[in-house]
Amino acid sequence: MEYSLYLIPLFPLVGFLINGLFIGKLNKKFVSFIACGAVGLSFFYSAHLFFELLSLPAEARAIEEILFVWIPSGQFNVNIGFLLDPLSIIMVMVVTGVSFLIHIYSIGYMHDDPGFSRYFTYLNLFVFSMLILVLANNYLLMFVGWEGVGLCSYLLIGFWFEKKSASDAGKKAFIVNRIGDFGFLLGLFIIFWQVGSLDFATVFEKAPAMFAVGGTLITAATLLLFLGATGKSAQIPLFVWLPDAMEGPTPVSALIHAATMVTAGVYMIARSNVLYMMAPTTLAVVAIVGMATAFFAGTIALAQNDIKRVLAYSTVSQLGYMFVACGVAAFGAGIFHLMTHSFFKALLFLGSGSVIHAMAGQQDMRYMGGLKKHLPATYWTFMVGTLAIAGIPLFSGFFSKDEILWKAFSSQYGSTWLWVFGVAAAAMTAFYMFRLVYLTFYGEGRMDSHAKEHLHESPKVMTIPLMLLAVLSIVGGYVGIPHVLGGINYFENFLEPVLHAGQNLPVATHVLTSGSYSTGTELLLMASSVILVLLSIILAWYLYRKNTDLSGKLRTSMSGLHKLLLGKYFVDELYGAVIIRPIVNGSLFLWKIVDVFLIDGLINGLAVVIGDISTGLRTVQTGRLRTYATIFLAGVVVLLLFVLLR
Amino acid sequence: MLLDTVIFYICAIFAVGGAVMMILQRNPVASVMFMIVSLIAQAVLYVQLSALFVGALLIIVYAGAILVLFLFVIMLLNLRGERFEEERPKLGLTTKYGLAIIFFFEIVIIIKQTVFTGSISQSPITVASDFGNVKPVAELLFTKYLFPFELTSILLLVAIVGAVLMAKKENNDKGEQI
Amino acid sequence: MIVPIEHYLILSALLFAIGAGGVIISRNLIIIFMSIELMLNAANLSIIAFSLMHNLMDGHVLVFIVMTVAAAEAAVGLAIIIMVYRKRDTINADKFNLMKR
Amino acid sequence: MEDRILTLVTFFPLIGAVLLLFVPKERDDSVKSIALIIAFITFLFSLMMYSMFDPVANGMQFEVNIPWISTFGISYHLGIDGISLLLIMLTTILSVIIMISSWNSIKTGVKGYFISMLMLETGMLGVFVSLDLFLFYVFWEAMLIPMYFIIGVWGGPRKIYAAIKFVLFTMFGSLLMLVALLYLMFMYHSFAGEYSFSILDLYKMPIPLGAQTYIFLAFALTFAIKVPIWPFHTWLPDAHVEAPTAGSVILAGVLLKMGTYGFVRICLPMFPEATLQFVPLISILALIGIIYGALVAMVQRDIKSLVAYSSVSHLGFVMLGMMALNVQGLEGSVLQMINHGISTGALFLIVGMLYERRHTRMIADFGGLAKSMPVFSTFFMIASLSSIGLPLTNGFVGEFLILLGVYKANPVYAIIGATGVILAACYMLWMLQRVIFGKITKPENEKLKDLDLREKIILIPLVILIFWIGIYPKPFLERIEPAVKNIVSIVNSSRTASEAGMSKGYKCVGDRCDTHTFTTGGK
Repeated sequence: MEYSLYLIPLFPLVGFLINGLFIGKLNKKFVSFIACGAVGLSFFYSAHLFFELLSLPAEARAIEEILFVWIPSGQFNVNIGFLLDPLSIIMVMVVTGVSFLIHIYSIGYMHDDPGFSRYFTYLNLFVFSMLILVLANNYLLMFVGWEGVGLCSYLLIGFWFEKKSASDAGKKAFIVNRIGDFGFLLGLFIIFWQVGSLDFATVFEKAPAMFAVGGTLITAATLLLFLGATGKSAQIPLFVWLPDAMEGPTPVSALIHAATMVTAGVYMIARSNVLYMMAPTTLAVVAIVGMATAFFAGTIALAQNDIKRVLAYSTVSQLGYMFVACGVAAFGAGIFHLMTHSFFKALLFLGSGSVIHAMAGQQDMRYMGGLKKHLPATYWTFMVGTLAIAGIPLFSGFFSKDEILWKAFSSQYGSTWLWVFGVAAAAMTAFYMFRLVYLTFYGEGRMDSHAKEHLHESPKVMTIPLMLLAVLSIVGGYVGIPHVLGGINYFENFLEPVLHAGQNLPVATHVLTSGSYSTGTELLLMASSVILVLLSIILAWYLYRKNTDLSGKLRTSMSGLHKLLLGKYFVDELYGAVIIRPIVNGSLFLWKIVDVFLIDGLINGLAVVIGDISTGLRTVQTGRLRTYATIFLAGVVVLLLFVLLR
Repeated sequence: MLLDTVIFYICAIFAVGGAVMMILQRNPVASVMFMIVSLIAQAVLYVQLSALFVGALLIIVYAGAILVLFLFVIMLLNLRGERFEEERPKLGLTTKYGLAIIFFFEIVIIIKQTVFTGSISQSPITVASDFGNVKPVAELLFTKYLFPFELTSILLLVAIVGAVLMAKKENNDKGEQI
Repeated sequence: MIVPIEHYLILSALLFAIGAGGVIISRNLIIIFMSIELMLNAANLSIIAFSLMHNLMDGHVLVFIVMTVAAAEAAVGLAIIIMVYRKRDTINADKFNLMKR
Repeated sequence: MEDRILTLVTFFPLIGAVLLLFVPKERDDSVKSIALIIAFITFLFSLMMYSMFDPVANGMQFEVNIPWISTFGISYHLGIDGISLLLIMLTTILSVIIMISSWNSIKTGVKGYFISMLMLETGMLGVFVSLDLFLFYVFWEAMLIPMYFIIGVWGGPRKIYAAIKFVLFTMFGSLLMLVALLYLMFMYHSFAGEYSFSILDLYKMPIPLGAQTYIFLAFALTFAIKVPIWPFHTWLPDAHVEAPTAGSVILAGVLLKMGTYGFVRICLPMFPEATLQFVPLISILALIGIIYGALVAMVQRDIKSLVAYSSVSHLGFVMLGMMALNVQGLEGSVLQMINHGISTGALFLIVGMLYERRHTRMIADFGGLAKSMPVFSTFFMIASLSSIGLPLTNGFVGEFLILLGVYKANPVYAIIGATGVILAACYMLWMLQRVIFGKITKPENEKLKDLDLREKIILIPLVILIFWIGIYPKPFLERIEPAVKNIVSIVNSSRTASEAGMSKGYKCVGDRCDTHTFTTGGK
């Protein structure tokens, strides 16, 4: 049966081409119609395919369609081909769905921007690249999408290129991502030369035979792929670009830097679950890095004043959770959190966008406050998102986060420490999110009077996507109610065929059967985390609502710590001093000293030496006839002597 | 025959003496005169070597025409006894004489080693009675060597044209400084 | 023919050496020039001697041609001397060192 | 037609140059139009050749072999395989483009300029079609002369220095090549009893390892200077900065490829054992070139010298891939030669357009051009992204194949080489950021005119090629593949032979070698 998978990315590509080639010649209505229409078509088509897929038996839910041969070279052969299976359809649905809503939101948000059509052009290109990433049937095509979304991220972060900080941030994002891509590429080389193919199907089928479980090669390959993931998904040590990426327009932050692109790393690891299951060392690294990032980014978010930066660090932190899930071999939980996170984080970002829109570009929370009555729709939807991310029961974040925490505790690869740090990070999440809410929506307005007059609720085109996302943030979790709460985890059952292969490896047989813990333990852990979250919400309420002086005092009494957190642990400065400056200075040295002085000097010196020798020899040329004649005669004499004495 | 030997030595002395005197003179006119002496002595030697025609040419063309041309130029430029101020030459005179002498001996040794190793020179050479006369030489010139002979005429023509052109006094003196 | 050919050749060598010496010793362009003529003559002498030795008159033709060349050379060379004298008012060979740059 | 097409393509520009001699030099416009038409017809001929080329055939095609100086076995021997085919196409396309690009920028000595350009085209094409070493050498040297004039007459302020440096560097190398060439000739004579300069004949000759090493070094040095491999690269930035735009385009696009082409055509198959010996050395030099070129490019202040140093880096990739000596590496290397010609050519053209408007190339003099010149900035961005090897542009396919092949040969080289990919992004994006992004700080940049039709016509074909090779490189790769496989099998057979304690020669009997000889004569 023909599914025409290529249609899914084709729509945004066409949108991109139309808007891109006729840039500046189309009016805004048409541009937005084309852009949103393209993504909408993709969404509806993928929804259609989703139901087609559901109608198939679980084992047959993997459709592969090959368009044409891309790079043939000797035994190396890579196609442009697409793979639709439960994992990719979920990603496609999330990507197109969230993108569609954000496209619509952007019509309102970007309405007065002179780069309106450029914005939608980039946005469509992004959706196209992202769809290539998730639909690819081989690693190399995935890499195309991988770099493609990096490019779009670069373009969109630097969208307001006249602002130096914006174009700096774009460049930084691209280069940091490139460092990750470097690892990704090398990982591909190992896989190809070991397995002889880059197609997912072939690789996953042959890998168990070609790699030794836990061997150096598979560990190296998976670690290198993970390096790529840390770049794309902003994990330690490559997370530095994501907070800066907030220089881009807010819908972009919502779409690319929260909901879709940054989750590509998680998707890639879930996709490669077979490989990762064979490398326990890597899994441990993934879990530790993920948890460290979750915790570390959470602490930074505690002290930030910029509304978008708080959300950015929160994204980094939440991505850390997803990696923890992958690291403890609970790929399904990771993808589940990925999905719910993309709903509520998109919602939060768009909500903050609505706030910023109302505040005429002001992003500093210290100048906000009391916005609840001015922006009711924004407030309510934002609140839903906050509750979801904080992990309050009945909201989607609760189910997914709890699943991860449980797996971190119970899985063969998990440990109590992972759980402890996870809960601590969850508590911090609740704290900084409610700090944000209280500072923004409650209390007295701290903005100047001019800004106060400007306050207004956003137009419908912006609030309706907010509401839809709010609904999703609530119901999104109910597809994966854990067994312990009496639900059926539809979500993981659906994903099972894809993740099945990895979990059926000999090394991992007892991962799923982690039944050594009683349901009571699970419920206890669940309850304790919820209680901790509630406590930290109360703390936030106390510090930022009830007794605002105390928070100031706290800040001064712990000014060192506060500075450290506000300065984001000075990681950027560290990288600057340790990596960037030596490279730039070294390059100047290479240019000025090695190139110009040494190599050119050597060559010019050679020329000078030859010149000097010639000058010396020139004195023989007296210009006098008789000298020449004498030398001539002497030459003849010597020559004859030579002949005679021979 | 003794007479031949005597004539040879007398002519040789004159030829060499003339040559030496020629290069040692300051006055170019005297130089030319000594050169003529040397040439006449050489012409006699030519005749002794049965080269009548060439010997005659030597007197007529060299002594008679070329050296007269030299004399003419010397007179024209009024060069008599021009004193050249002494400059310290880079290579001393002794070295130069030495060079010339060594050169001479080298040639002699080569002649000794290569040309006359046998007794050819000792045996009297019998040649045709008209060897070197005008007629046989002319026959050669106009038959076997006709083409080189004609070429010499072209050479002379070119030389004449060149000499005329160069020696012509330039009215407007724009030529480069020599 | 009692005088051995060898003697003629040595005489010719002597004349040639004197000519060569003249070229390097004399300052006067004209004398240098005559020395060159002398060297040509010395060569001629040996050619004549060889010619007799081999009983071939071709050598005479060669001498004839050499003389022609000498004549042409004298004509052109003297023309050059005249021109040089006009420009520089001297025929001291040491004065001409424009080649030194 | 089959046997004449190569001669036609090669010498048509020269005919055009002769034709131009008869055009009065005041009539600039007709000079330009005639040159353009000639270049375009040459391009059409090469297209015809491309369509006649049999992609699956093994060996040389369109071969011509006419004795020239038969005493020394020198013949007029032409023929192409997939590698030369693509390079010829690149040359003819770039030639058309530079004719258009020079339309307004050359103001003095128009006639001489276009004649030089056409002569240069013949020289370059000649190098790629020659199958006779002597003919190769003649074309190799002949192409120096017009290039010398192009840099030395129509160049920038330090043009004389740059032109002399360029010629001296190249001459130095080619003299070594001449010596090696003569040595080969005599060696072939004692081997086969007759003289021959034919490359195909020389492939079959066994050369003792000692001699092979020296001849290889002589050839390799020649080509290394041309490529240029670090540390012989210092002529390149000077030549690029001083040359007129079209000169830079041709220099980067085609001339540098002559060095790498020389390696592929001569060094690898003719001296396989010596090549194997020098693989580590050349690979390490290539790696140094990649990193070094990128680092130095990062701190350049002049856009053109930045692009020039980036060429050093890119050519390092080409050499690295070649030294992998496997199908992927070599194929990537050949494809990357084409890619570099296209993307760096485009970059030089773009810099030239900027220079025509502002008469400066200093990065510090620009900023915010995306605002005043959006179309220009888009093209600039595309060319830069292709240069840093973004997927779906041509640079990616080449670099990926190179690194894939190199990884097979030596993973450490691949890891070090891949850092070049990061550095490429650093210097290109940093430059882009300072040139087209940011606020307009200089008032001169506010009123800059965006690209006109002529300039768009120049760039659009290159952009199409960038994406074509990036998205559907199969037509190119499949044409390269037979030739590359031949070379790889020659080198590998000598590798196995030398491992078994034998040299290439002992496997050959008379002039018949076993399976790995080039079959002559196309279909």
